[in-house]
Amino acid sequence: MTIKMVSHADLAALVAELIAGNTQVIAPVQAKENPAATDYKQIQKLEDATLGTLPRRSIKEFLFPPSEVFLRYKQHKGDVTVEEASLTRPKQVIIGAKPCDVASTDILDKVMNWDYRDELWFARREATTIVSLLCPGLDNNCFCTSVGAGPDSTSGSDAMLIPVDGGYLVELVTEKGKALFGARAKEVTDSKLLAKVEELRQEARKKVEQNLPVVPAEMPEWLAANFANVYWDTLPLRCHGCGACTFVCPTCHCFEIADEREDVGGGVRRRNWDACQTGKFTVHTSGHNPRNTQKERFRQRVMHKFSIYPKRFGDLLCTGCGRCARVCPGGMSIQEAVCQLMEIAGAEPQGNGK
Amino acid sequence: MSSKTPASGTGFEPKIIAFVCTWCTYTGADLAGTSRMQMPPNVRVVRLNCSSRVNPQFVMRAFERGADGVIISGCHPGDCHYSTGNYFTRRRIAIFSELLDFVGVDSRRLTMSWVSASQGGKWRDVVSKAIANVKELGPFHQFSQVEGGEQQ
Amino acid sequence: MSEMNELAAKLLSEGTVKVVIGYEQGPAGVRPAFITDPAKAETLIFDSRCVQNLAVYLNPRRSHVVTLGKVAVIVKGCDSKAVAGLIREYQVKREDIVIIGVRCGGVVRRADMTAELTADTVSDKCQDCDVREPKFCDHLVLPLPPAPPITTRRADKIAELTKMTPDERWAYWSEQLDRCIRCHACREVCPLCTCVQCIADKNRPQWIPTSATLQGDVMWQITRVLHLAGRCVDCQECERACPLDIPLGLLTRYVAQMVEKRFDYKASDDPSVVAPMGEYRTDDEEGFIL
Amino acid sequence: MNLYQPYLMRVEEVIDETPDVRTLRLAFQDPKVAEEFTFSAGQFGEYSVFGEGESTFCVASPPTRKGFIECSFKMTGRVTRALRRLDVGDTMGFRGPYGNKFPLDTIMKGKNIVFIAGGIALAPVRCVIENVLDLRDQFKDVTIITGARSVADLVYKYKLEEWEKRDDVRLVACVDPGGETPDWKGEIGFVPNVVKKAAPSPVDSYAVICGPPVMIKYTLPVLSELGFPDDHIYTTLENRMQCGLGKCGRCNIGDKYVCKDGPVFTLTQIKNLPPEF
Repeated sequence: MTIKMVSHADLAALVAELIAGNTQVIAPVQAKENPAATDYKQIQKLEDATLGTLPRRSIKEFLFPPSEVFLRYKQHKGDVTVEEASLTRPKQVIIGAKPCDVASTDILDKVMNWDYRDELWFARREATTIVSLLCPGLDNNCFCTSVGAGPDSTSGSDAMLIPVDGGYLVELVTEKGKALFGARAKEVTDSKLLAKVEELRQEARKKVEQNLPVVPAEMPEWLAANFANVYWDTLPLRCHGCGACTFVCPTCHCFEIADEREDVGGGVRRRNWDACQTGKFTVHTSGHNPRNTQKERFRQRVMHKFSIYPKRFGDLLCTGCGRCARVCPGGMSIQEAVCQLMEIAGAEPQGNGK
Repeated sequence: MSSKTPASGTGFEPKIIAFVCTWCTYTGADLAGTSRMQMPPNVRVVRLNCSSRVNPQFVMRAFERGADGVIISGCHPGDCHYSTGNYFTRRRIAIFSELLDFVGVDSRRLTMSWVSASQGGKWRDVVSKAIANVKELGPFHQFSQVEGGEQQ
Repeated sequence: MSEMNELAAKLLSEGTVKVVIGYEQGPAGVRPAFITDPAKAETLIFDSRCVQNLAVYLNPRRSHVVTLGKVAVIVKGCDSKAVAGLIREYQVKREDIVIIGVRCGGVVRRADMTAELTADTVSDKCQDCDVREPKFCDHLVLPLPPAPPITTRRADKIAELTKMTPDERWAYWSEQLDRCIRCHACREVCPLCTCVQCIADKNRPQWIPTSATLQGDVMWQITRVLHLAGRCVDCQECERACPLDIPLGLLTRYVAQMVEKRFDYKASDDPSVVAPMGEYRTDDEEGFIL
Repeated sequence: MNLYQPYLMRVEEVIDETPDVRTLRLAFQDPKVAEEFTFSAGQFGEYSVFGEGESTFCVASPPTRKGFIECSFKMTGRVTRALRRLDVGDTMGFRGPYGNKFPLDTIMKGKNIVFIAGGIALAPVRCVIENVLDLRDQFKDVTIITGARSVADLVYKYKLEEWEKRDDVRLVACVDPGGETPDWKGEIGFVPNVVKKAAPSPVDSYAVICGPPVMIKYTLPVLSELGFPDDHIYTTLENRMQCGLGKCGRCNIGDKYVCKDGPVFTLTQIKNLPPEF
């Protein structure tokens, strides 16, 4: 673990230098219409950023945009010419990302590189350097420590900033991170600072840990064996099926592929974010829908995050950012669901629905 | 997106889509043609059974795909071939036009008129008025913007 | 226990209804509750945080709620208009539901706020409220709280927008709507979005692109708001549900005002009143028509 | 070339199977791809019409016949309607092959094979049948039972004739009662009953069954009755798919992704899945 020091002025200079070098710099920026909210946005100087807040949307949109072009085509009668989406992406640096957001990138790498490698994702991944910011723990919707991440986790980060007097300590995690800071990262002269870092980390963890115990390793198997648990009947009654939770989730990655005509004889094929909470997600052309009611759809969301994904790829598909609970118009909370599931997990399995 | 000349130049020839009912306005427009009335060629006519067939989506799609103005025209109130269709059109388009205006589309881009089968002259006037309005406003590009979510 | 809890318990234990839909304290603020056990009726609460419109759960699209059996629903005045709207449009039968009206002194903007009502926290919808004491209900409970504080936030914003030039308005709305991620939460929480298949979900023809491009976002919102013209009950759920705080309420409110101005119609809590876009008068104003 | 980039295909031939089912024979526009392209029986692909979208079907032609692929589709949605508007010489897109395959070269090799298909589901089965017939000496008895609602709805009539003529194939074609024509020579009855009557031997046999859910539902008990063990019965699952690559997240049933772990499953596997298909 390399921890160095970077002053405020140096960080601002770094941002200025990056922008001058045509690198897009992205950071949380206060929303115009709602001073309490922030969004990850391109900034022109460091002062534009409001570091430390949890933006409304996660950083996933900079690696996996809501609407991404696969190809453009031109058509003349029966002939078609196709222009493929470019895989060269402009360099971008994300500064002040929340550790829970950043943790999703490593998790998603696995599904994006499962047999088939999604070059569109990895092109953006490689062009991106992520500098996260130690999170002090926000509110009782946070549960990152329960799902393998944490307010001080560097998973997915190239470097992590830790605010201290006079600037930031910076933990350089990857070569990319080291290269980004270069000589601007100075040796830490004050050894007390390092102790202080440990203290900050512990404090943050402690704050979040109160919200939810750690999800046990048996959870994926238990869930799979409890597909038909009566709990699923009562849980999603208040769910509206809107999918807002999936759209703000840093780990939800389901998409649809859609063609749109732009002009006579031309158009575009895109992938757009899609949500398992809507009925049309799984409906067959015949009208048959394997997940026909909200019960099945909500169960799918919990299952995908806490059973299907971990069984396949090892990681829980959740970083505990709590956005889903914050935006839910029906007052649903996946944290609460997991908590209740953990409580009943001691009881007899109720079968897989057969 | 289709490229257009800027509004300031005299070269701007707006594209206008007209949704007309087949019973009155289309026949009226036909009359204008057979009477050899001089009309600017900016209007493309889409014939529908009734003006109440005009779904707001038609208008928005027209704007999206490069129209600078839209005309909706049907029979005079009381003359609808389907008795009451145009009364509903009147209510619907009134609200639609207010909403478009509120979102930032100048309401002069959307012209609505009643033109009967015998009013070839009126059709010419409606078309000229619509073209004059849109020429004054300049090209319309708002609805064909895609920026934002797309990063390419 | 308030009379609301007692009534809910009574309805459930007598078997009049199978479920009472009301409000409860959730992990983060107030949220909808589905009470099936009379003993649990005491968990129902009602205060100024109960902003949700529960009429949405009567919407037949909520198939998982319909299967529970006969429903009693707790409604504020504004929500009772939505119930009336559903009955007006034959989505719900009056005899299939029990309506418990609560007298309301205004609600806050978000369910996770504190209960204290100030000009800053009070919901925009309460400013134009004319039914603080619901008339369209089977039971009316709880005393009438004092009137909500006055704010002109929404009226000011609409006035400000109408004063702008169209280009300025477009600049405003394109910035707002550009944030849209097309999650369609605005549709799902709308008690009156009753279409079994929404036009946004249809692809033959694909009127509304699914891409979260500005084009698709504008098309979607204009379509949605137009579909609600003369039907919207101004419950502002769309605006509350929007995860990106797009001021959708301004659109619906503006259209409602236009409907009132032109057709002299205000959202009504009487199911027998005909909605304005479904009827006409021969003398409707037509100054805008050439 | 990124993952989602389709090969450009030229429509070589258009065959109308029934009033609403059509087969397209497609050739790769790039000769190099045509040379290199291989797949296995049971795999599927994403067929696309530019401007309309992508749709998932199996490859209906066998992997043993190279240089082209065929797909059969029923006109139902947006893409299939657009596919139907294509004419010979037109360009469309195809990406694939995706998914697993029937174990013809391992488990099924040297065994009796019983094919059961209903309606347009003969398309995925046809790929396997022709693959088996092209390698006829590697298999023992081949039985084909196929049915449709009516004679007009029978797909691949020319293939049925061809198989009928072969003496190393037992073909049982049937139509639902009421669907027959005066000159119909095959069986009349629902597929489950016809299977019962035809009573293929379960000894050293594997069954491949595809069809509408209701047909599958009533045919499986018949097969069990005849003595076919669950793991000798193969079928394909059709969940809605978009990417075919295990990314887009909609085709999963429990922790199985139909597009990667499927579409070919044994009945044993299916019985272990949660009921979400």
